[in-house]
Amino acid sequence: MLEGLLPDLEVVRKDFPILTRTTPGGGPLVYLDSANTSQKPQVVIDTMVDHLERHNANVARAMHMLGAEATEAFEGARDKVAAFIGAPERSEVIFTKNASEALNLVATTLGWAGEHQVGPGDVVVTTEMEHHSNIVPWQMLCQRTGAELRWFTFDEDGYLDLSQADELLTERTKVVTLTWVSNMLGTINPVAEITRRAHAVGAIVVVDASQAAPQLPIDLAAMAPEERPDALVFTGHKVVGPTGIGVLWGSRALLEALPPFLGGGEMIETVRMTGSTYAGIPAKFEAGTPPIVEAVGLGAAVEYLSALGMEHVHAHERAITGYALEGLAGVKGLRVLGPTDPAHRGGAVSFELAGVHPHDIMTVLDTRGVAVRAGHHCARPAHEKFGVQSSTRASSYLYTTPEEIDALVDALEYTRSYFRLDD
Amino acid sequence: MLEGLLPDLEVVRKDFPILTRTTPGGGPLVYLDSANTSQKPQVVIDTMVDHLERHNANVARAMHMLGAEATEAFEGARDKVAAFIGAPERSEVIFTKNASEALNLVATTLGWAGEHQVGPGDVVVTTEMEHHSNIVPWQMLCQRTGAELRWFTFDEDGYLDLSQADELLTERTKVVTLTWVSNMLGTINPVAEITRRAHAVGAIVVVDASQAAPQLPIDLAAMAPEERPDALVFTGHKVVGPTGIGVLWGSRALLEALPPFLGGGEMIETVRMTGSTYAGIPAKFEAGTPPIVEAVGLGAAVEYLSALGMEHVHAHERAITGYALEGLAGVKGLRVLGPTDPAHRGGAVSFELAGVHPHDIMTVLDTRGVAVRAGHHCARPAHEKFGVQSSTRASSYLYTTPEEIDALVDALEYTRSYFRLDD
Amino acid sequence: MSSELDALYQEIILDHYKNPHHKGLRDPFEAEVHHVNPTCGDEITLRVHVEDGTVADVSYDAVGCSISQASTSVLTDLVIGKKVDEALSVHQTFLELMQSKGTIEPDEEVLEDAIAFAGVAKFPARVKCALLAWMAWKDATAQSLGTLPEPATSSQEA
Amino acid sequence: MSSELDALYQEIILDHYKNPHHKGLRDPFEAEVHHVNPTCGDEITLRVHVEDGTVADVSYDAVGCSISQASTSVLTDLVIGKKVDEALSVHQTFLELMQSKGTIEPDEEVLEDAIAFAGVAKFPARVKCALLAWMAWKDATAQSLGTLPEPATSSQEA
Ligand SMILES: Cc1ncc(COP(=O)(O)O)c(C=O)c1O
Ligand SMILES: Cc1ncc(COP(=O)(O)O)c(C=O)c1O
Repeated sequence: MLEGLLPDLEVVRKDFPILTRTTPGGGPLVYLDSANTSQKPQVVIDTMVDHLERHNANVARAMHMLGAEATEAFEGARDKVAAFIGAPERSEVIFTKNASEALNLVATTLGWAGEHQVGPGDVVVTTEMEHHSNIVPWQMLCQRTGAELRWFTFDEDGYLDLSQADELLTERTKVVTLTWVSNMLGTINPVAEITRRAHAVGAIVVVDASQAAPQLPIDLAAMAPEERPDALVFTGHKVVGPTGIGVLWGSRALLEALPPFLGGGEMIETVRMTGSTYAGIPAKFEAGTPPIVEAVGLGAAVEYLSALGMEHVHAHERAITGYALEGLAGVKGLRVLGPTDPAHRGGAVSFELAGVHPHDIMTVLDTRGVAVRAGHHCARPAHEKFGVQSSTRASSYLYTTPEEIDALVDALEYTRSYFRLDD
Repeated sequence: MLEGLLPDLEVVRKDFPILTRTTPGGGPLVYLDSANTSQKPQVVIDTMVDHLERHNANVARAMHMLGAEATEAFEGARDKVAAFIGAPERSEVIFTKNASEALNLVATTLGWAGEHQVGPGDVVVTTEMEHHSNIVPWQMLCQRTGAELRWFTFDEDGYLDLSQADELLTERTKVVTLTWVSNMLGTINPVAEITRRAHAVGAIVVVDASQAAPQLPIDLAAMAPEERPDALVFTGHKVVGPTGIGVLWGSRALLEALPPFLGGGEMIETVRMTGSTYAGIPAKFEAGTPPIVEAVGLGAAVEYLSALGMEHVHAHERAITGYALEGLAGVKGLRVLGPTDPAHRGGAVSFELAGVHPHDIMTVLDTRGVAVRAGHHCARPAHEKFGVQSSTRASSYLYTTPEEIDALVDALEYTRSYFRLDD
Repeated sequence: MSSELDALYQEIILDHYKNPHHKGLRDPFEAEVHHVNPTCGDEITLRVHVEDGTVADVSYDAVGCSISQASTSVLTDLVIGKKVDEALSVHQTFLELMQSKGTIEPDEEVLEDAIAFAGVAKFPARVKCALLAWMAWKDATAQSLGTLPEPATSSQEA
Repeated sequence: MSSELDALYQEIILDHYKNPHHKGLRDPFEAEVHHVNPTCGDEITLRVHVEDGTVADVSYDAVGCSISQASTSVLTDLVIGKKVDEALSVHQTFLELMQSKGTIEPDEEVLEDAIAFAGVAKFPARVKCALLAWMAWKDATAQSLGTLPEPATSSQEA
């Protein structure tokens, strides 16, 4: 057996009801699109059902029996999420609707009056391997404020070119934002080092942990303060939680300095027609009825991951990814876009297969029950860098088995023969 | 029996699992906090579970079997919501995280460069009976742009003072926003008339239908164009759907004229590091992974309501509210804040009880299993108008029985005796 | 049912509610704060006067429910005249009692009339009511001593 | 399994994919549009030349999968030389076929080679691929006639 796999993998798989689905032809479903969204264990679904069937009420404002139960469940979820990422304070955990909203929250409010307001001549630094959700909000910020967007490029192996740091990180640099783990290349970026260098020039650091939170143990409190980002976001549906919820962790200092984003119920202290005052964090950034049952589900999700142990989940991902990289290397005409060393990457593996368009690969694989993603994976600039429009991406997770990787490789061989690539 | 009640009310109640909950003392739960959040029928919960257990995948971008199923379920939900409000076009239905985000989406983007950009000297008109979520976003817009916020006041019976219309609606007025049904006073406002007058001066009209959508049949396509608002919002959790989802309906003309709100995955056409182009509606306003399972649940919810028939739900609300107003009138020292004619109001009834603070009323009622809300109900300005800090609010819904209203009245009598108000 | 209520609405609480002690805003004072319970709108304006390390006066103007009003009155009884350190330690004891969900047996030696609030700890929704004045007092005291204000007070004008 | 695939990848489709007709951008033209399938990034730039109510030319530059490339080629075969009205009616027929989920039997009289796309209708995720060029052509045609552009093209520069 492959070293590093989760012990009891077959038992773990039983936690995920969808894995028993079959294709129309009756074959097993091989779900290799977990970087897009992860599947949900029964305990997450059951916890949400129990909440809806027995404890549903609005939170904070509802003070009766159900209201108290719902509030406890919701705020309990905040504690669980805070523990999951080692947040220095529970109030620093803000619930958003997804990672994209969390990134927009920071990018938009940085454009408004406040201590950190970005203005003409300021520089915002990102990277060329970001998800669109960590590019477009900053383009919009720069467009609205007259700031300049600059970016780290990456080399042909998929690693950021840190030699640009001196040029990119200057006293004009107000914000540095980057993904911890690339959703297309898989690359794990040196977040601590970049944060330290960005802090040295006085910039705020925003980390997109959408792909890191599902795979890597994160302990913010344990990071050296100068290496700890000022904000970090992730999304519920990629950490075996539901859609409709994301997380913005921000240091108290940053969150208190930013102006509020959305106005409305819950984020206020006092409202008068002539003007309002705002609540402290986290309420300040949670206008309106929050994603209650989603938070409860996310709480169950991160507890599930913690019970497995994020070190073990990470080891599993590394083992499966290593196995996949080996298998893919044997497919003629296949080129992996991104690092080929499993120690420096996450579980999303994008590739090209000479002579077949990714869409067509996806369809052939799908008819064999192998679910992968074809397209630009919301990372068009990274594709452009390789001179391609799109790629095929297989992405594993804690429930992926080596046999599923074998099925992927077989299906790719079948694709080659179906399109007669060797004729 | 009371005229207008839903036929088969006892059968309908069986659809809502939470209604079988009892208090710690073993008594029945009397949930009269539906204006805060509604309870969920089994079919909504089951539909969500089925989606999570069998069809979960990301949408649009995932093109494999599960991706196609999830996309069909998600876009099918958009069709259902469009049908529920009679939207002229399905693409005009945007999914947000709640009503508050929908209102902020419009208010924030109106402050950015575009055809309708609000600027210094412009006037934004709201009312004094709005939910905080329809006040604060406009205060923030005015503060950021230098526009002026003005408002309709209301009289002591809780009706808007339309005599102010000439003064408030001038060629300086860029936006008029109002709630269709007040969540505190219960008042149903003359949306069509105000819209017509606002349109006559060239203003955009934004209607907060958070309390209207659960109670009134809405058919946008059937409204005369000059009386049809330009945007209308509501929230999933008040129409027997889940939390984590809200709806912004906007006319195509308005939505195409507004700049995008959040940037990221799904809302783009092409992304380059140097600049991006955006998708058409609805994608343009749906950055990131949308609330997928929430949309699916909301679709089941509005189908459930449509199967009951919104005219019947409305008749039920009116009957129960009439019965409640009668019952409350018999409680000594009780004053209803808002219209007392059930024909002109929704089912939220706020009141004061001389000599007992709303918190204390709420607690006494809660120990008797009667769940009501105490506080300002996110409508502090409306309370200020009455010279009070807070009130108690009982709010019924389609599952409320006359016996539950009796239990409310009994519990209020008990409160009076517990606090020895007649001593 | 009413025994549950009686545990909450102890006579001591109702007495303080009807006849609050130390009510009103007085001079001199070193710090004044305004706290709100955003859930329900209860408000308090509270002043502290510290002299030679002793809580010389706590004065206030407040609107709210029986629990919040009574707890304000009890607070002033307990802290006025004590050394600031001592008073802060009483504050801590009260806070722990309130957050105990009813699992802590209150110490009458330390808490005096405030032991009547033990029942409140079993009503999670009302704990905020009982704590409103206490949080305001701690905040004002920190300000008067020139130490950092409590996070909860950071509010901004719109 | 492969019969399912064969229904999709008909020989006609693979032929057009390998040897696309009317490829390249040509003059003269009255309208040029650029359409993108944002899901996957497939792109097309398409020009139309209309003369005396007839589709005189359709030229294009496109990147994408076999389905999108083949359907572009088939589209040009079908519409070039037809009266605009007639071509639009073919467009409508093709659109209905694609949205039918496989329930419509295609009419070879009208659709000619395009009947090969009947199998695509059973692959909901690929319908957008088959329609990319068709939507672009309709949009360009509307623009060339001075009628309103299709909603789907409304994009803004960031
Ligand atoms: C009239 C009204 N508007 C807006 C809202 C806000 O809805 P949400 O909290 O779901 O954003 C509510 C309910 O809370 C409401 O009653
Ligand atoms: C690296 C990265 N950032 C951001 C996102 C956006 O997450 P969401 O779509 O949940 O907002 C994703 C996933 O889609 C991602 O992989």
